[in-house]
Amino acid sequence: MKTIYILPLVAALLALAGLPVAGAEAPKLPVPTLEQRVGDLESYMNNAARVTDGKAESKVGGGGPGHSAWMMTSAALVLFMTLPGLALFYGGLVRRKNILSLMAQCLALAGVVSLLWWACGYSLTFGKGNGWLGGFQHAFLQGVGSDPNTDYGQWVPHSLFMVYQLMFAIITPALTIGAIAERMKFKAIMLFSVFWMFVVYFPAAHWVWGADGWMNGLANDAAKIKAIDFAGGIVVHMTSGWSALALCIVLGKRLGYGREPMQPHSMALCMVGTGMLWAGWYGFNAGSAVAADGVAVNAFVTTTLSAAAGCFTWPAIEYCVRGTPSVLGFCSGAVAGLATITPASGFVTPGVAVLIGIVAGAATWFACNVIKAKFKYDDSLDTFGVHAVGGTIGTILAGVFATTAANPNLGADRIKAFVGSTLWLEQLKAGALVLVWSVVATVILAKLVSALCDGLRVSEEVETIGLDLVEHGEEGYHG
Amino acid sequence: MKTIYILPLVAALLALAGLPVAGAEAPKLPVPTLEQRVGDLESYMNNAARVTDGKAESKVGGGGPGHSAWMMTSAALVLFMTLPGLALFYGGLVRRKNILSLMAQCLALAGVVSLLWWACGYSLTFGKGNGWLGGFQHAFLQGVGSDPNTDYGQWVPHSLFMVYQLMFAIITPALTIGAIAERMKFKAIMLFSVFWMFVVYFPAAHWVWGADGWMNGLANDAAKIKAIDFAGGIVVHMTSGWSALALCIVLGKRLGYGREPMQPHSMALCMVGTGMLWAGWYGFNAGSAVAADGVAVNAFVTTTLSAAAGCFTWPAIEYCVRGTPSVLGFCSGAVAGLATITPASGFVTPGVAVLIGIVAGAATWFACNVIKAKFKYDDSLDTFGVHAVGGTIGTILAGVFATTAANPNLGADRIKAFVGSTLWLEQLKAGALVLVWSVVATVILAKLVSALCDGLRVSEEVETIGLDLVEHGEEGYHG
Amino acid sequence: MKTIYILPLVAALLALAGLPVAGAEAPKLPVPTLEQRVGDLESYMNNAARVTDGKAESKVGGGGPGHSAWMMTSAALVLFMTLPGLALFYGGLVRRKNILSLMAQCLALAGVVSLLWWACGYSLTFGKGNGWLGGFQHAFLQGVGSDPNTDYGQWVPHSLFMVYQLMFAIITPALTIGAIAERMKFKAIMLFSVFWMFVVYFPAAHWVWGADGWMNGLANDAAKIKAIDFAGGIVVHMTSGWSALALCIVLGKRLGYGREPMQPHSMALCMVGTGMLWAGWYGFNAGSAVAADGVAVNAFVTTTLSAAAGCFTWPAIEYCVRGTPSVLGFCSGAVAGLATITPASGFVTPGVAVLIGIVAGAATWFACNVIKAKFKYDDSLDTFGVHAVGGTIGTILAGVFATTAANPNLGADRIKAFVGSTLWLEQLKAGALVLVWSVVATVILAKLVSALCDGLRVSEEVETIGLDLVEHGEEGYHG
Amino acid sequence: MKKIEAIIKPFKLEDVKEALKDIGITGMTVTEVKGFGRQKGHTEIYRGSEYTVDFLPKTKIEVAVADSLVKQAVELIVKAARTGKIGDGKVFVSSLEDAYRIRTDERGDAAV
Amino acid sequence: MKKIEAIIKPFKLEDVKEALKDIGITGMTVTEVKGFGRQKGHTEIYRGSEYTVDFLPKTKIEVAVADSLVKQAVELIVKAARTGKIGDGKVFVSSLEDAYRIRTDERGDAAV
Amino acid sequence: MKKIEAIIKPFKLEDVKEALKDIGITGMTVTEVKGFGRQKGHTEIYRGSEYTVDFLPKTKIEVAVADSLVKQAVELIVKAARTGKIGDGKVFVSSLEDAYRIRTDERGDAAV
Ligand SMILES: Nc1ncnc2c1ncn2[C@@H]1O[C@H](COP(=O)(O)OP(=O)(O)O)[C@@H](O)[C@H]1O
Ligand SMILES: Nc1ncnc2c1ncn2[C@@H]1O[C@H](COP(=O)(O)OP(=O)(O)O)[C@@H](O)[C@H]1O
Ligand SMILES: Nc1ncnc2c1ncn2[C@@H]1O[C@H](COP(=O)(O)OP(=O)(O)O)[C@@H](O)[C@H]1O
Repeated sequence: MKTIYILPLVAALLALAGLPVAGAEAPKLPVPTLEQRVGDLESYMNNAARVTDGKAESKVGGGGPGHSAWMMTSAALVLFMTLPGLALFYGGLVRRKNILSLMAQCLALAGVVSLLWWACGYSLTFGKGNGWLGGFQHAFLQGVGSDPNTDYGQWVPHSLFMVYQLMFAIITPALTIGAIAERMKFKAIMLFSVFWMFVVYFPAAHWVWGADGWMNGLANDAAKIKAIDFAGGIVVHMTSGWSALALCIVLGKRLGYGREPMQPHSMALCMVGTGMLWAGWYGFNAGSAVAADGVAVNAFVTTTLSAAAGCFTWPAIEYCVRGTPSVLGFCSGAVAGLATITPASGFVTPGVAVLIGIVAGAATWFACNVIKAKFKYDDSLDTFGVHAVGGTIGTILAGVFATTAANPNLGADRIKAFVGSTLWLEQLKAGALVLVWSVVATVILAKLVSALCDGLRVSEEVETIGLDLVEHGEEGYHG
Repeated sequence: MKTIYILPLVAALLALAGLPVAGAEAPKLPVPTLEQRVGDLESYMNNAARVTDGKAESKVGGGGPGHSAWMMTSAALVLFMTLPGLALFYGGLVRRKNILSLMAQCLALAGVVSLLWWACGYSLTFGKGNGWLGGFQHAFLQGVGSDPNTDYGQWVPHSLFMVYQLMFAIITPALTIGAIAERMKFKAIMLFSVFWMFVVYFPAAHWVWGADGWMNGLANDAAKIKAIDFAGGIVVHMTSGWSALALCIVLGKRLGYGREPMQPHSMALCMVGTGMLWAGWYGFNAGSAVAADGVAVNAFVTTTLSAAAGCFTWPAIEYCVRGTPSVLGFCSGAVAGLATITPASGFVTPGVAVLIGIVAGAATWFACNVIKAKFKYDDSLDTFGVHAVGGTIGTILAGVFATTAANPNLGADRIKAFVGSTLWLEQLKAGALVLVWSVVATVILAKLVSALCDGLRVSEEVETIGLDLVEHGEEGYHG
Repeated sequence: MKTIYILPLVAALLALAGLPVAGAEAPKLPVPTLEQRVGDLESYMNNAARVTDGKAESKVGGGGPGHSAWMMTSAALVLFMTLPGLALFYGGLVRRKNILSLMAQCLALAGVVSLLWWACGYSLTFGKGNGWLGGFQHAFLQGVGSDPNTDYGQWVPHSLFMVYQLMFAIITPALTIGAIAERMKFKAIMLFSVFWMFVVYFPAAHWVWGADGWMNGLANDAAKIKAIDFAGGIVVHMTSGWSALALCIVLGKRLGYGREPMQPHSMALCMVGTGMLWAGWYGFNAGSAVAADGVAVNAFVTTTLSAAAGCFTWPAIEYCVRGTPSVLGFCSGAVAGLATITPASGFVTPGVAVLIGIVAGAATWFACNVIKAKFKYDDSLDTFGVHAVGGTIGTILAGVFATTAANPNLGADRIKAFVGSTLWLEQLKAGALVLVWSVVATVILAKLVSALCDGLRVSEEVETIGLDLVEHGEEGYHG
Repeated sequence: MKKIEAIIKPFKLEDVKEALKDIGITGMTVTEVKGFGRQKGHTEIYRGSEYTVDFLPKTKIEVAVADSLVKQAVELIVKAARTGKIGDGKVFVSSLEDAYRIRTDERGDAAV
Repeated sequence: MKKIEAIIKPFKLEDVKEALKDIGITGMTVTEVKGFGRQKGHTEIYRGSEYTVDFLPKTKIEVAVADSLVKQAVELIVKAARTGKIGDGKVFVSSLEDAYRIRTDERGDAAV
Repeated sequence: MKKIEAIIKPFKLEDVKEALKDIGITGMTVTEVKGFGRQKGHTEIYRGSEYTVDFLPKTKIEVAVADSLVKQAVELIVKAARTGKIGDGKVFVSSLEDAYRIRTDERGDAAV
């Protein structure tokens, strides 16, 4: 089993052998006219296709500096959301004896998912294949260089788009671990996550975002379901959130759940994580425009307003119900507002964002306080309650409120008939399918991993002592 | 009372009804010449007005990618300053039992101020009205879209400018809470802050920064007082800092102040917050150029040097006076350097920034160590000592040292006669007026809020137990 | 002695006197043609030299917004790496009683190095002089304005390049303090660091990066050694890391080292610091392109992959050797991957980055676990084990794997013959020389400082009580 | 009056508290302590430095009880705290000369 | 020699310390403890999960005093620590067989 | 059976533990405490507010030993914990009426 650690090394060596092969020389295009050259520059400003495309050799190579600047910033922000943002947000909420286990899981996912992404994950997700899965043409990042892949961004280097998307691939499985915190074996989590990337994330992301994805209503003329998902309501929050629910039910409750106190060991750190998530989310949502253009800016604004509205609503409900607005309430509401606006952020107007934020705060409060209490599953850190519920609602509301006023791309022929009409139904279809797929896959994978790892859960003794000490040989704090 | 929570929902719905109405079609302009098109592109590079303005239809719509990239980054950085930067900086300085109260206040302000800003705050501040207050034309962000508002930025979408300024509106009242930490009711703080935004922040920001503000020496030909304030010495630090002083005196000292130990419960977290503030301040100051141009870069440099000089000076004084430079000294000095350079950052040269940083470190050290001890007010976390003192000094020094060498905009006819001459007097006038306004308004609002909330302070028992447990039902740390 | 605090004040005043003197008026160039104007704009897009250079007056002044946006972001990120990133990474690893000492040292270095940089450090490093050291032409930032210094960046203001490089000058000595943590006098550290900047950093950085540096293979035709160092493998990690080894040996082990437990007092905070370092490193590496161009993006990608591979490898080895992958293992591996890719990040392809990350994780694991145990030096926080080992390996591997496919600048006449051939030998020469220089200088300076400060170490009693309380009069945590 | 001191495994605290409540003992004082005994500690390795952590987290309960209750109380504590595994802890009994309730000046058995 | 143990409200520590100083008792050892008694704890709710925190933070003071000082010391402690509200705490007195000052080998009353 | 309570300087814990091990005492309970005594505390100043911290971190060791071992144990502790500087701490001895091992129901000397 331990020999698996040799694999990436071999893969790296193989990849080295396969250094960028110069493709068959393309036919030489004519020199551009001054008019065309100015046109190219204007296209950069407008984040539009080059006017020289197919007509002349563009004098400006690679991406455009302003867009690249924003996208590098965004990629760094999304990485920051996981490390240390989410690690703190989750780590603060568990008991003192388990903080490091959450941190280890976030770090390990960053390491492993990056290597998967490099080897074939990116290719399977964003490479062209069929509606269901991409191909292997970009395995080991072959052909992913500094020229834009115009399927995904007119003025951003292909490799920048790739690495930006990697950050999404890292955070998605990391969200899931919140539901199964404090009791699952590290080894089992890692194995499960690797399988899950192949079975759930790569396919689902391809369906919704792949240039030829069968649910990609925004960019694929041939899409069967005309769904839209700006920054990952379906792809990120629904996949992770619904899988989290399934997994935490399969796994069972924590020892002593409902009987022993399991308060957050450090609400202060949790709040720090929340602030990082909020700030990082600008990279997540506004970055999903793959440009520093008006759509990005609008997403920035809607993200802010929805987060604020969520951050207001959840504690407001607490204030009404029990008299004290809590910091966990503020944090949960903000994250709910952020998760819920995610699929809609680049498609709706600011006023709608406020509405979505309010709905988000109320609905996730209800999920975490009422539904969870009623059905008695142990979603430790409310990945389901916040991300699945928020992502699902956001996905549908994106369908209801999307407007070309917010995003001109919705005016494309392939989708415009749906906008303002039955788009929500497409959203519902896409969401439901991904939901079912995620849940079923999770249950099957959990059984498989359980067989491979001799059970998914740590022993009672380990759970009592804490995962940090036994699984990682360390303690979060000393002295 | 609790029905107030319905209001934002209603407002959101109203705002939805008022979706962007296409304005009366403007008369069609001619197609631009190649010369004009290149001119527009060059204007983007130079952050200048479009050459097509009024002459032809520009081929480049919305903002410019480089400037937008920087401004989105800046907005995210300024949000990050509050969440979690300031929350940590302040939270680390209070006693363990009160850390969450500071965090809750920061989060709540982010939520509430965002909603106010969206509803009418932005419009009242930056909309055109009269010298004293803006109008309602941008209520619910009507007309705040992706086209630049050239009053405030040539190449940045109006909505981006709006959301950037929102981050300032959030952090300003959040600064104030440092002075009244550990003893004021959460409800009273929120109510006070909402009133304060309308009575102090929106007006004062309009006076100094509004296109038609009566103190806006930089941009308004008709300004009565020719004041300049690059990034908020008057608007942010003086309003919050002087209000903080007034409020903490009205409120009275903490129980046991001067008798019981009230050390920072976590200087480590405070230092983390300081680092975040420093990094975020680049968005605050360099972002205030509303472009990624030379003025922004100069502000970036002056900010760094002033912070460094402050960070050197305060502990150097400590070293001379008591032998040990403390981490709180480094942190305080750095923040003092940052606050003090704020109004001057885009107007002065790097050498002056060093001088300002040194003065900042020394003056705020004196305020926090000598003045506070002498007058015995309980400015818990030295909002007055650092921000009011720093902001006031910076405002005046900006008047003394501003130079067109650092900022060509100072060469405009309306202001150039003052620069290098009596500008400091204008600064003094503007500062004094805002100071008086802030203090008087604060005292009146405090009385009003006290009446509404049955007193401003929590009971002695609550103060003894800690605000976290009683006001928020949580504890900062467990186990 | 205390009078030294007067110096910066005087210097500032002097600098004020020397406000930018308008240089001798350059001969007026002709107005550019439309073709040239478009050419300039295209050069901006391509990060190339202006076509108007020497031929016509460019219509676009200063830097270019997209590049400036990215470089300001990068500078902020690198500052963030030190404050609070490194302060947390290191602070979490020491014992509770010493956390503040690490924080104070990071803050003090930020303050002091900035002032040095402003006064003459920048000039000595990047000013033109001879191969060994720059001149004083940019002392007090004279002539460092918003026009690009095309030696270092075509489209980034000179002052932005200067402040970006300042952030490197701050973090380098801050890395060193990890090795001597928990026992060296604050005063001695500061004195040593100031000397070290003059004797090691300014010269070494000039050799490798200065336009006329004698080891600057990339940009200096006359370079004796044709070395390349993208973001500081030699300049940052080798200088600091090897100096750290020398200094910790001179200093001796901590009291009770190897006998008393000295666990990290907060692995949680250490992990937070790691996340900040990782995110900030994008500014460090991708920013070193001094543009938001394809080279920057490639560096972004290689940085990510190497970090991920390191973050995978170190704990994988732990898993094989002792059964439990630790959070410190993940963190160490990630930082090792980041440090090792640094010199190579802008020169190699993504596949190579994975390989480098794996080698980095394995080699630094070996250094920290086996070599340190064997030779029994007390490199408290493994500055040598991670940074020197990583930086050295990265420097050599950069020589082995650098390719024009990743960086077209390697195609320049002065270097292209070496690329893919004996470049690694040049790297070895440069690395070895800097290594020896750093070690020798450190030993001499340590003796000197020891004489000046009456010994380098705090007394046994102070070491027992903790540096925080005695050297800074504070404690990291209370209550 | 006697003082019962019990060193137990931390996660048994709730059980012990409940057990004592059943016989009307509703006052106690609890301290987080570290115990050293037959139960082996664990080893932590940080970058090659190995630390044996001999001391394990334990919880100390102190209860002052009237003489009549001592036997019963000790039995209940032992029962509630037992897991049967090494490291379960100890109970010590010593005598108290006097007790006072600060609030009321009550003294002796009335004070506990 | 006797040992006085007092469980008090944390914010009363300064007062008690000052009171004891007045009669020349300048040595004591203080521990952070958690108390359970008549004083009710509080409830914390985290996303719907309700936790009753029965244990309240208290401070335990231990002072070894010569027999002659016991009465006075107890009285002073009781007075200084009293707020009159529930939860003020207890004072326990027990006997010490011997005491040593580590630094000097002094023994008995001289050592405390 | 006796209970030995020693208040020592924290960094002496390892030494004391080792010393006791040598005479076969392998059980003890350790608490972090704060001590007040002749040893002076320190002053912390935060932005002009000066706090005198009188209480210094100390470690309390509690060991229950059979009567026969008391003398030797105390001597060893005193020796191991001594630095000769002020603040070295105290050792107190008191009598225990009974002891129980929770795991096994053992009682008395057998239990410690
Ligand atoms: N002689 C002693 N004096 C004080 N405390 C003791 C003594 N022996 C054991 N303890 C406490 O009891 C705990 C459990 O003891 P241990 O020997 O590990 O297991 P067991 O109780 O099963 O014999 C120890 O961790 C320590 O706190
Ligand atoms: N029987 C007891 N044994 C040990 N400690 C006790 C006992 N009863 C009370 N205490 C301690 O005294 C504190 C105060 O007791 P409580 O019953 O709340 O109020 P009061 O002191 O006013 O009666 C408790 O929190 C607990 O720490
Ligand atoms: N009367 C006392 N009762 C309980 N603990 C005491 C007493 N006197 C001293 N101590 C403890 O012993 C420690 C050391 O005492 P101190 O007077 O500082 O020095 P020394 O032990 O050298 O006389 C104190 O910090 C305190 O914890």
